[in-house]
Amino acid sequence: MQKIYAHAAAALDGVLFDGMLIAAGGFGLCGIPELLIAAIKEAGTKDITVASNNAGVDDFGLGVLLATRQIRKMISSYVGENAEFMRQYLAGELELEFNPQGTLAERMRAGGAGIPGFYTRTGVGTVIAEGKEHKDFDGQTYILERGIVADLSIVKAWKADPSGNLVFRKTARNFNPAAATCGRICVAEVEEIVPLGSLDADGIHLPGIYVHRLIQGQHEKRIENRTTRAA
Amino acid sequence: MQKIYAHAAAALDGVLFDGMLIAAGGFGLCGIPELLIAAIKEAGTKDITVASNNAGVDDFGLGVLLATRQIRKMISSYVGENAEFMRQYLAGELELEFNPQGTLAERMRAGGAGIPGFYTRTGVGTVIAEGKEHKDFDGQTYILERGIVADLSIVKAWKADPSGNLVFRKTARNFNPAAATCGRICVAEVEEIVPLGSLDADGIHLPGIYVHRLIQGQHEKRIENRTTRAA
Amino acid sequence: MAWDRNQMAARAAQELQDGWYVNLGIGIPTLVSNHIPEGIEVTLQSENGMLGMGPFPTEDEIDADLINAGKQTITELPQTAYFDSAQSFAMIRGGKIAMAILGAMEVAENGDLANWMIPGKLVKGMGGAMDLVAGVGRVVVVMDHTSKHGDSKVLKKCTLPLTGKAVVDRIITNLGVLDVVEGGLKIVELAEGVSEADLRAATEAAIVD
Amino acid sequence: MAWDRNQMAARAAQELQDGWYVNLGIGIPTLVSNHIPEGIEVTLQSENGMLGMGPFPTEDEIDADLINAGKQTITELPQTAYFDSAQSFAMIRGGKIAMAILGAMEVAENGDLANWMIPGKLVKGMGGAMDLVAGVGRVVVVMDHTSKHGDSKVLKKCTLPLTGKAVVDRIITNLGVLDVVEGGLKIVELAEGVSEADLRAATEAAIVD
Repeated sequence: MQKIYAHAAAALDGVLFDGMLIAAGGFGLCGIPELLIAAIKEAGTKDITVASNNAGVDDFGLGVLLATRQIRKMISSYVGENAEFMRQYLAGELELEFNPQGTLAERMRAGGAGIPGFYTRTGVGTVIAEGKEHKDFDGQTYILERGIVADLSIVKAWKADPSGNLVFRKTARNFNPAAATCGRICVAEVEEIVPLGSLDADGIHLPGIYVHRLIQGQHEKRIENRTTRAA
Repeated sequence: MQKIYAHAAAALDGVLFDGMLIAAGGFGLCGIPELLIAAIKEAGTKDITVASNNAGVDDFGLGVLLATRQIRKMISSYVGENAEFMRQYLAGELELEFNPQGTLAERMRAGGAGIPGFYTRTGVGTVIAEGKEHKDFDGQTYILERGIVADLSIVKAWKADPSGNLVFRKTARNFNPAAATCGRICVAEVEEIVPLGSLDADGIHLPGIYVHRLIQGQHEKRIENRTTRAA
Repeated sequence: MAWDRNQMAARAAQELQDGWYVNLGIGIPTLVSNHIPEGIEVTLQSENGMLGMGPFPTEDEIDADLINAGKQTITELPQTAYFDSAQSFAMIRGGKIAMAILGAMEVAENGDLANWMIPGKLVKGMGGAMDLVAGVGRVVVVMDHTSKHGDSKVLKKCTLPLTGKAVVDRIITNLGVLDVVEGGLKIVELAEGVSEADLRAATEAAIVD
Repeated sequence: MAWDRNQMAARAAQELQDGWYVNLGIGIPTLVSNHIPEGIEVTLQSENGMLGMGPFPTEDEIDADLINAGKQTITELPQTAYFDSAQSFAMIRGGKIAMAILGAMEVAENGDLANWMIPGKLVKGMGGAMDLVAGVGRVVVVMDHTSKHGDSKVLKKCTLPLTGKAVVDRIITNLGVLDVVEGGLKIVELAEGVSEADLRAATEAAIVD
């Protein structure tokens, strides 16, 4: 079983289709699967629903798929960095389902863990709770949220071994592990594929069982909000 | 805030009471909080309910608290290694709530994650499902399982830093992280407390926020089923 | 008269207790970390997946893989631990974070909080705010008492979509400190040069003794 | 006549496909790993928290921190990854494990499986068996076709408490291989020296064509 593919287009061959649901890792522009996003743009897949915490910026990250109008709907917690997103949304050209950030992460984790629904206090008494089942446990009210199972997960890690074991780096981990688990197929892009046996078995963040296809490539890793202190 | 205590008895001071619910890490005799169990025996706390995958063996692990009759009830998935357990249970002296292993792990994880209930297919159509809410999602039937919140968690890790960050070793990780998260108070025992900054920040298995008290000590680490091949 | 942004942040920093794990929101709450009292050690959580958030980096230290929830570049500390977002919000929802200090657009006398959306105008999203107010031990709001037009933002009832219902414990504004109690808000402290009459005049919410 | 334990395990090993992640139960299923066909690479999961389970250790390699779900000492492989039990069962429930090969006390013609309890006699617990049969892609049962007393263990209906309802896909016994299909069981293969009449005589469950 060979998991390593030559490039992003090869790794996505046969798994893209119009109207599909894609779960994407990343937070802001940190730890986003930029190579796979670019390849989806080239593939021209349409009417995509994307579950991702953010929507990129106008010319980077998921923003490039908004610019080409390939995304029909976003499931996100925060889209404030993206002017084109706002324009399409306010013009009624784009659907948007806001999820609280933790609810979105847990929905992905649940979908990957065979849990179709779970109860949370998050959003009770807000618009998020409208139309959702309410249930009391021990005198507290909770709402039912559903697990997300995606047709495809696209994630970005730091290192992988050929069996697909992934290691992330610092806060670039973010939504990537949960997103990876909830896809029927998961494609991962990494900065470096290292030989089998060179990762610490206790330090693997996502076991290879979750990763079906793997590419290595150069990443721009753009910084969204460069903030510094005096040296 | 000092998390490090001199020994197990000191670390348990003020957190034990009769009738309490304790979540314990470990699988079989692997990765069990043996020092804290010994200290609970010394403290003489009674009528304890313990949520733990297994119940130790007659003279080691949780078995020592069964021998002293300090445990009133076990929430476990497998107790086959413990003759005294069987005797007390069949004599009606001990309550037993069987949970499927994955349901037990997820109940602990949920309790620690603010999730009072989740749905699972595990156990549908079996005695485990009796009396539990059934719900259909996408044509499949699931049952509602409850999160566990314990009065105290006792866990065993390999290394800790003074802030309580924990690292586990190989399959001794098992139930320890989930058990640690579900306690209102969590006390951890480790083989070695290392200086702050000497653990890899990307390699920490359980962040210190979950760990309130910490001890270092010598562990017997008894092997239950020594199985070898010819060299 | 009244507190400026830094004074509000300094007052909010007095809420911190030694050993606490705390989440600071964007804006004035971020400034709180500059005012942590001597002898108080707190660990800052960044909800994208980090405990032990350090200061902003020097130019040399900038790392694209190390940002906070406001997408700003930051640094790590010796006690830092990284984890994924599901774990991050597991600890938030699970009540492991002692306190969140957050900004607000409106707050109501029953503790309702609105800080994420202005219908038809501002459609950015709630990010982690709804999870934080639902999950953490204590919610402290830091905000200007009135809008630029002089309208009270401390209301009988929020007019904007809620972030959480009955979730706020304490309100720190440029005019003073109020607690959410049975029946309304209770004045805890007045800012320098602010009279109780000033604060009452700027407050739509019921004030109780 | 009929297969012995090792032949049953060898037959079960024919179920494996290249690249699969597989969970092997205690007993005969454990022997399956000795018969994995040439050119087929499978990764074994141990549900206590490991993917990539290696062989038993030599005396020198024994490590108290490294055991399988049967509490036996084992070894790791170059591709091994460790994780906690919640994650382990997340991948089991989530359908990431292609196949589980398990022992059984009884199996019924509708795929019901009983392998964890004999009321009043054996009160050990289900361990991870209920999660496995509910979650994995394919469930193969390996068992003796009849009890020591000659009673069929392949039944119209299980008499023991169930591990899972309608969960078994294929049954491999000392007498042959049967699939659970609409209306009953279908004979896939007969063990060496076993006639169809032998197998039918030893089977209480309905056999369909």
